[in-house]
Formats: sequence, C-alpha cells, structure tokens
Amino acid sequence: MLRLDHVSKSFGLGAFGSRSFLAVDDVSLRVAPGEVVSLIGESGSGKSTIGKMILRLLPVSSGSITFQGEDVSTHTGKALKAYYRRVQGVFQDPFSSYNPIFTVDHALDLVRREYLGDLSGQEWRRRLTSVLETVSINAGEVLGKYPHQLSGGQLQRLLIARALMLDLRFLVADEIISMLDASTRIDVLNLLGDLKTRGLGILFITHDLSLGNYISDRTVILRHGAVVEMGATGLVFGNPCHPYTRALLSAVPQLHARWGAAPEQQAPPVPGGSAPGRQAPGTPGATTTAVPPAGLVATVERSRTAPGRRAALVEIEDDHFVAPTGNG
Amino acid sequence: MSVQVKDLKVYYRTLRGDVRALDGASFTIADGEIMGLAGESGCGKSTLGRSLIAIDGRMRYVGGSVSLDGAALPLDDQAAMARHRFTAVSLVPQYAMSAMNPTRKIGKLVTDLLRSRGIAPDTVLGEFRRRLELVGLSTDVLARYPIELSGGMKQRVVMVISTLLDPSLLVADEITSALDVSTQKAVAEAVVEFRDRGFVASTIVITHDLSILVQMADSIMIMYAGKPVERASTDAVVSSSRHPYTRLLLSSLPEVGVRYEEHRLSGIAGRPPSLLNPPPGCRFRDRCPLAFAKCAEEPPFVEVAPGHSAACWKA
Amino acid sequence: MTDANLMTVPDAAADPARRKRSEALYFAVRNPKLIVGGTVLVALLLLAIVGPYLTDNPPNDYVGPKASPPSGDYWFGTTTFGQDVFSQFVHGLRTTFVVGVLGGGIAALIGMAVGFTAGYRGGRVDEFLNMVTNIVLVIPTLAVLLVVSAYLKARGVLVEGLFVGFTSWPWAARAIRAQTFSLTARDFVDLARLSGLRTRRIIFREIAPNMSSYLVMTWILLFGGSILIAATLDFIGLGPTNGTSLGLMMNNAVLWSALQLGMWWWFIPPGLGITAVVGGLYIMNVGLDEVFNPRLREL
Amino acid sequence: MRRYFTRKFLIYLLTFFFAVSIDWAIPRFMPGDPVQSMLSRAALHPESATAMYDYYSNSFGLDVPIWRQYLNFWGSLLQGDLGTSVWLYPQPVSSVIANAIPYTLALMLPAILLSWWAGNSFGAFAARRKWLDNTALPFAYILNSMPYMWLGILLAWLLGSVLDIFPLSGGYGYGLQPEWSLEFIGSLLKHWFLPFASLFLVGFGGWAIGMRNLIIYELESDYSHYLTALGAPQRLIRRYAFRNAMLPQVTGLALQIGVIVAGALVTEIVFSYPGLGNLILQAINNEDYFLLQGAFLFIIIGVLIANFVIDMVYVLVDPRTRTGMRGATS
Repeated sequence: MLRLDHVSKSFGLGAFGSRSFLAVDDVSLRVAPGEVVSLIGESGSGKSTIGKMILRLLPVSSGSITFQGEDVSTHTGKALKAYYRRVQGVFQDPFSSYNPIFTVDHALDLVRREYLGDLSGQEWRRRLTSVLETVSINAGEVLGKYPHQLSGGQLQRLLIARALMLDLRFLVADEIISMLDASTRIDVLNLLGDLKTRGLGILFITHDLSLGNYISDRTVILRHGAVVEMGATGLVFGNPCHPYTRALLSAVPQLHARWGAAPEQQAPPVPGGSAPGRQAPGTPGATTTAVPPAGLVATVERSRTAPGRRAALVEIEDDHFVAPTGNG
Repeated sequence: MSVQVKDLKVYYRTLRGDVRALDGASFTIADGEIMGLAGESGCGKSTLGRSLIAIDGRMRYVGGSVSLDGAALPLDDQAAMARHRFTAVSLVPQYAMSAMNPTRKIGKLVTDLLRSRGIAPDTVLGEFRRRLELVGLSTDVLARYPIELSGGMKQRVVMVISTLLDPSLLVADEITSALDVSTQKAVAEAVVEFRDRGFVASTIVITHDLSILVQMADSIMIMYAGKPVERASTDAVVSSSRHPYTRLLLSSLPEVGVRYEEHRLSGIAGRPPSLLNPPPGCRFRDRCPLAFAKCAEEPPFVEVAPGHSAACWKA
Repeated sequence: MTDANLMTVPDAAADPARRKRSEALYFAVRNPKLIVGGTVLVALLLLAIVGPYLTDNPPNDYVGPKASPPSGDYWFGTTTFGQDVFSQFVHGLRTTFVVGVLGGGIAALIGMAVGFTAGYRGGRVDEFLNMVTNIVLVIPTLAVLLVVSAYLKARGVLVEGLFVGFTSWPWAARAIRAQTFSLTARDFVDLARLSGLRTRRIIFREIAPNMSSYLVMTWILLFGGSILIAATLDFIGLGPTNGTSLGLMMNNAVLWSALQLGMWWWFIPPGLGITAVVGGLYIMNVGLDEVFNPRLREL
Repeated sequence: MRRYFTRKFLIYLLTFFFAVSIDWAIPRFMPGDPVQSMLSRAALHPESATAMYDYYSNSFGLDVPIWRQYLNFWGSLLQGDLGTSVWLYPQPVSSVIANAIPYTLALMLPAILLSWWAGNSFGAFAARRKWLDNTALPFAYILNSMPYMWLGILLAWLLGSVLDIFPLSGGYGYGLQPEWSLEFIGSLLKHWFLPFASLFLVGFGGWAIGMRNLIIYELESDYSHYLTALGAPQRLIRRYAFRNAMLPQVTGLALQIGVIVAGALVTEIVFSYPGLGNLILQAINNEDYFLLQGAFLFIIIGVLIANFVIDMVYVLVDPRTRTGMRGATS
C-alpha cells in the first residue's frame, strides 16, 4: 500500500545551500495494509525525516513515495489534501501537538471544517462517539479541556481519534509513546495493534527496540540515514546479522537480565556515547530535522564512502535483508 | 547508614494552594549503595531529588529531616546548605545538555567553580583529567566549549564534574532518559563504576525507566503520588514485589522477545490523584485491583520482609 | 515526564479556560507597573481627547499677552508670541497619540508580515527578508525621512506617522521572526498542515494567536518608539507643516531662546508630555511582561 | 565562520549601495532648485543670473543626464570629492564637514560607550535586588522614555540657565580661538559636558533596563541552576550571567546605533554644538543640499562602520559563532 523507492533526503547547509547533508540515503521499504512496520534508529538516523517525507511535511530530494499505486511525492493542493484524508500522522510530544491556547476540540474541529463540512451535527457526533470508543476515550473527560489538563496518553489517543475521523488507511506514528508514562504507554501501543486488525498500515517510528519488537510485524533498522537490516520482526530480533543491530540489541536494558549476563555481550563495539551530534529525542532539535547539528554532519560525511551509491541489501533468508558490513 | 531521610515533606506553592509533591518519605541508603527511584510523572521523585540539593523559591520545605553520615543537612537554610553542596551532596541534573555555561570553556568553568568554593584547582585538576579518561573522554574537552560536545559527551563531563569532590551522596536525575540506547549504557555503567571506585558513597538514580535501574541499582524505591510505596533490593522488586502498583507497572513493560500477538500487555487504567488536595487513605486506591474497605485508611510504609518495605495493607 | 508538569497536569476539576485567564488577571491587577503605566496613559489619553474642548484658543494663534507665565487665564502660560501653551500642549498631545498609534501600527503590520513570512517559510525567503531587514536596519532612517519629507512640501500628521512606521519595523520583524520560527517547530503546526490548512490560515489562526501577548508588547514598544522618532523629526523641522506637535513646541522654544529667557513653561510641558506617554507605555509593557512571563514574577 | 563573514560583507555592501543612492537623490529630487535658490539670495541681474546659473549648474555637475550624474557622483565620491557647499560657497563640503566631525565624535563616542558600559553594569547589579529594583529602575524607565532633546533642554535650563554652572551653547567660549591651550581645552570640556550628559543619561536608562531583564533570564537558566546545585556562590553565578547577557546587549548596541546617532544630532542642535547635527540643521534651513548630502554620507559611513565593528566584536566574544554552530545574528 505504501512504498518508498530509493528515497533520499538532503538538506542544504551553508550560504545558499552550498553544501548539503544527506539525512536519508537511498531508503526503500514497503508497508502492506494491516501491517505494522517499525522503523528503528537512534537520533540522527533519519527515521523522523522519513516519516515527515511520507507525510509530505518535507519534500523528497530523490526517489518516489507511492501510496495505493499513485506517486504522492509531488502532490500539492487538492491532491495533497485528498492524500491527507487517507494518510495521517501522530507525533512524539503530545503537549506540543495541540495548540495550547485552544481546547483539544480544536484539533477535531480543523479536521471537520476541512474534510467533513457536509456532515450534519448529528452525524458528526455519532461518528465521533464511535471513534472515541475505539480509542477508549471518555468524551466527557476529554472534550472541552485544554491540553495541559489532560494526560499525555489521553492526548495521543485523541490524536489517533482525529486521524480516524477521516478515511484513514495509513498512519505514521512517530515516537508516539516515548513521552508517555510507563503505565499508559502500553495501552496506546495496544491501540495501534487493534487498528492494524482493521486493515490500517502503520509505520511505527521508535528508538526503543523493545517497543518495536512488541508491536511490529516487520522491522527496519536505520543508521546514518541508511537501512542496515530489515525483515520480519522475529527474524531481525531473533537472528540479528548486522553488527550494528547486534550492538543495539546488546545495549537494550532488560528487566530480567543484566547487561553483563547477556550472551550477546561480546559485541559491544558501538562507538558508545561518543557518537557526536547525538541529540536527546526530547529536545526540539531532534524533531525539527530542518537543520542538523554540525557535529553530526562532519561524522556522517566522513563515514560515507560514496553517498547514494551504496551496495544493495543482501537477502540472507526469506524476508530478512542485511546491508553488507562496512557499508553503514 | 550513610543517608537517612525521615518523613521529608516538600510542597510546591501555586496560586491555588500547595501541591503536595513530596508528602512524607522515609528511607536510608547505605554507603556504596545505588538506589533507584522510579515512578510516573508527578510522583514526587524529582522533587525528592531536588530537595536534597536545593529548595528553590517555588518549593516549600514543610518538614522532615535528612542526615548524611550522621550530620543533619540544613535543608531549609539555603545559605548553610550551599556549603554542603558539591562536597557532601551533589547533583547530575536532568538538564545536563544545558548545564554548562555555553560561553565558557569547560576547563575554565571547572577552575572558576573550584576557586569559588575555596579549593585550589591544581589539587584536583589532575584527578579531573584522570576521570575524564576513565569515562572515555580525551582531556581535550577542557579546551572546548560545551556546544562542541555531543549529548553523551556532555552528560559524562557533567557527571565527572559533579562527582569531582567525592560526595557522600550523588543525586542523578533522569540522566539516561534523553540518550540513545548505546549512550545510555555507557552512562549507566559509568555510574556503577564511580561507585565501585569510591568516587561517590551513596547514589540516588531517578528515572522513569525501570529496566535501566535493573542494570545499575542495588535497590529500588517506587513512588506514587508523592509517597514511597515500595522499597527493596532490585531483584526483590523485579521478581517478588509486594505492592500492586509496582506489579502493575512491571507487567506493563514490554521486553525484547515479548510480542503483541503472543502476549498482550496492559497498562494501569486511571490517573494519579491531584496532589493539590489528595484524598485520604491509600492514594492508589482508585486504580488498584485489590482495593478493599481498609484502603480508606492510609497504609503505613513498613517492612514486610527483611530489607523490603511497602505501603499496602495487602503486602 | 517530571514533576515540572505537576502543577498543571493532575487537576481535572478546575474550570479550564477560566483558570488560565484568571491567573493572568490575578497577576495583572496586582502588578503595580501595569497599573501605574496604564493609569498615566489613560489620563493623558483623556486629556488629549477632552483637552482641546477645554480651551477656546486655537493653538497657533496669537491670542494673549506675550511670554506670560502660567496664570488663571493661560494655564500653561503663553509663548513669546502670545500663543496659548496649554492649547498647544493638548493639541500636540493628540498629535503624539495619532503618530504613535499610526507609526506603531504600520511598523507592527510590516514587522508582522515580514516576521511571520520569514519565520514560517524559512529557507530562501527567510534569507532574502533577512537581508532586506538588515539593510533597513542599518540605513540611517533620518536620511530617508529627510528626502521623503522634504519632497512633500505640505506634510500632515498622517504622513509623518506613515514615514515613521515604514522605517521603524526591522527590529520587530526580527523579534517576530524568531518567535514564529520557534512556534513553527511545534507539532501542532504540522498537524494543522496535515488537516489540510493553508499557509495563511496556519499563520493567522494557529501561530499568531499563540503569540498575541508578545505581539501586543511589540506594538507597545513600537508605539513608544514612534512617538520618540516623530518628536526628533519635529524638532529638526521635518514634522507636520500644519497643526502643532509636542516636538514642534520644543523646537520653537529652543529656536526663540526660551531657555535663555527662562520661559520654562514653554518647554517643560511638551517634553514632560512625551516622557509621560512613552514612559507609561514602557512601564506598562514591563508589567505585561511580568504578567505573561512567570519567570519574571516576584515570588 | 566564513559563511558568516561572506554574508555580513554582502549585506554591508548592499546597504552601502542603497544608502549612497538615497543620499545621491537628496539634492536631485528635492523640491526647488538649489542653484536657483542660491542665486536668488545673491540678487543678481537677470542676464548675469542666467550666465551664473549655467556656470553653477556646470560646476555642481547638474547639466548632464541624470544617469551620468549618478555615475559621476560615485566617481567623485570614491575620490573623496563631495562637491561644494551652497551655504558657505565656495568652501568644499568635505572641509566644512571635516571641521564638524571631531565635535560630533567627541560627543557621541564617549556617550555611547560609557552609557552602554555603565548602564549594563548598573542593570546587572540591580537585577534581583529588590530595593534597587524598586527604587532606581523606575528612574531608568523615565530616563529611557525621555526624548533626547528634552533632557538636553532640561539640563541646559537647570545647570546652564538657572544655576549657571555650564555654558548653554556652542563648542567653546566666545572670543576664543581653537588652539592647544589650557584655557581653550577647559572651555571645550565645559561646553562638552551638558550635551554629553544628556546623551549619556538617556542611553544609561535604556541599557540598565535591558540588562536587568536579561540577567533575570540568565539567572533562571540551567547553567545557573547547576552552579547553585554545586554550591557556587552568587558572585560567580552573577558573573557568568553578566557575561552571557552582554552578548545580546552587543547586538542591541548595533540595533540602537541609528537611533542614538539621531539623538546625538538633535542634542547638538539644542546646545548649538558645532557638530554634524547643527550642520544638518543649517543645511536644511539654507537649502544647502550638497552639504546635507555630504553630512549624511558621513553618518551612513559612520553607522555602517560602527555596525561592522560590533559584528566583529560579537564574533570575538561569542564562542558559538566562532565554532560555526550558529549563524547568530545574521
């Protein structure tokens, strides 16, 4: 249903874009209806940039994004609006996703005015009630409130409800639970799982491997803007082949196992904390990928031998692709 | 018994009255112990951490005591408290990314700081360099501005600065939550290493991430709505917790290997009560599956097994 | 994620809108700066409106004895030529308000247009507008004003207000750009785009209302600034050619040696009037800043 | 870093070009004919007036097509030739201005720099000190709201006219000739003081207020909190806050320079101080547009140089621009 073919994104830097920085490097992936694909990467890996390109919040530098057979990477005006009827996004920070001066109803009202103006008040309310039920929201507790009066979990659910008011086919969920409390995040995650059974395609962007593992059918591991490993979630997590994937997995904190005790311990050669330009997922810089920090640029440019001319992924077993080592 | 906290209460002043962010916490931390402090947003864990360092104008010290190696900390006298900071109690703040003056080189910053505390910089700078190398940083960072360092690097520099004078108590507030997994690991391991090498005596690690605590903490204290609800060794908390809140919290965490299709986890319904005017009795009552009539009375925080305390009638 | 949200999050009981508004109001009515500044301003505004009706003397006519100090007949005395200083003062005060509102208003409009566009669009548009802003900022506006105002032999208050407005917007544009830039990075702007909203709507309905207090404060500063610039122009003889203004009064006072003659009633009122209006505005602005900006509040 | 310089340089170049073009337009597009008005004052015979007209038009370079005039203007400008004054004919504009410049600079430079330094120091000291905040800062607000010329008038009236401590007008005493004598220098200083003081005071108020607010923000910043958490004394925290708050104040100086210059010009007028401001007033009154043009050219160049210097200083004092992480003010 949604395909990315050789999508790249470069940002202009320097005076009048004299230099450029490759944030996403020749990424191809597809998401089928009723499938959750998780896009996992650390900050600066380009995962949010991919999400923004799919949502057309950022233009694509090269490559194409196809949704239900039509190339949407150049849509504007009416066509873009029609695209948004079917494809929507939810972002990391629930408090920043709402305009703080309006009640949360404003987010729904926008959708109504732009897309559902012909619905009568009664129809609208009927639809709203059923959608709110889907996302397990008690209308009375939430509607009419200001964002700061609600919990992050409620706000994220409401945003999903907002998307569901449209004829949603595909959802980009960009770190949607990383700012939520442990006690509520799993419920929002489960909600995504429920949506997929209704035939929705979901791109679940996260830096948290255990969350990606929990919810997704297929997994894409991203590093420095390029795919290092992808395939069925069970295969990627059960039989990680790329050293980067292994290193990531070994660094994931587990509840019932300590790092030292983990068998994968012999492979911790991740450049540790010294990877420069790394930014906190919560800081504004990480979500506004507009201008990447300069430190990042330097290393990324160094680490890339020939941008855009990277060797193809190797299929090592059915539905399990790995980038040749030394490539990322 | 290195750190002893007794019935500590610190409220926030707001227009509508005091928010009882920390409403009576009592616990002890042994020398060389790393205690993890976890809970949802607004449970009071950061307030607890902050009040051990500096109670600012928005906070109000209400009661309770903290003693460090047997001597009481003057929590309500900020001037007197300043003498204990850095040397006896120290902080690795959650804002480590912006904790250093952006217009001062790191070396200069440390020298200024030491001088201002009446410590000749030469006596500790050698140790400072050694510790930087210990956490994998080159001593070049001394000649750099904070903006030239990555997030993980800044986090570690701040850690080294904060522990430079070998404090008896270190409060590490959400030091890993802003970092990527691999950086997270490096920082967490550094905390343990600092303890092992005796740079810090007792450590409090505040985080909302229980699984990172499992990696580094000797014991864990869980807080809920301004009060501690359970305190035990890390293993005991993870494998044999007594408080229903802890159990629900643990069961809501997905781990690598747990899949939605095979094993559906669930969260805790409801929200914590408002701390502006908290209801009497057990504060978890409304969300607790085990609640019964007695929960209208406040359960005491008592030892339910050796080294294991909980505040629940059914514990 | 931390206790920082604590004061706002766990309270479902209080009425939403009322609480936020009442908080601003609570601090507003308790803010001495806001009250003092506002009172001074309102009093002068009233004087500017009512004043001209309190006197029958046209401001520029030679109506009374020459150079007489304040008296029952001529409250603020008369000029060397026997003009009524009080009449000049209240009419000048009117001019001052008109120039301030107009100049401040136009500067605010241009500043907003440039600032919003540059901040929201970013990229090349931003770079271009930035360059224009920097150029206007550095060009000594006096030179431009001189050319233009001398070009029009007959100049009125309106024209002066326009000129002042057209040259004093750059700093406001910069400030608004920075604010817009930070708001544009917020997710609700992206969500508005995903809701199919057009750029203009996003700017005016989503972004601008969020910085309304900031815009009001910017306008107040531009208001005060315009008054001062206009006074400067008046003083070197580039002000309105018809009518009177406080700057012109000072100009005449200096020109006709009021200083040497000790005619303090001629030059004290106009300067005091300007200082009071601008001072009232500035102090009010600080008050507003403290109301909207919790960090500046005294605890 | 290089990007910062390239961009700045480009902007200054463009600004210079625009400003000079506007400046060129002053005599050309002014209502009235400067040559005519000069001749009319000389009251000549009609026929000799025509001859004179042609002569002067030629000598002012007004008898060629407008685009030629524009190019000629740039040409002579680059040679330092600013034409001839109409008011003080036949003195060259450049020498008339050269006589006035030292006075203006002597007034403006110390006033700008000292008020900036003193205002910032005071503002930093007053921030978060309640008694000062409530007593001194209101005065700062009032000072900052005063029109430059009015403060000048007030000072002149009180200290000059009423108390008779300082002279009311001029650059030096009547009957003195410019020379290097103690008497002359003393007179210079006496005449200099009041205009300087009025410029200084208005600026002082503005900087003090700005600094006070900036310091409050800095004291609330994370690095200040961290220093507090490490038990650093207020002294160090305030010192850091002051250093960081100075950076926006440097930029603020650049933003303000145009306003300050205009203020200095009107202050000169109040005190009949023989600087550029008075020259401009005379030029306007005598319709001497070439003199006006020349005076403005100097102001334009002065403001541009000042801005450029401030930009460079900013690069020196803010490490963030040097490391190239931010475009800073550009």
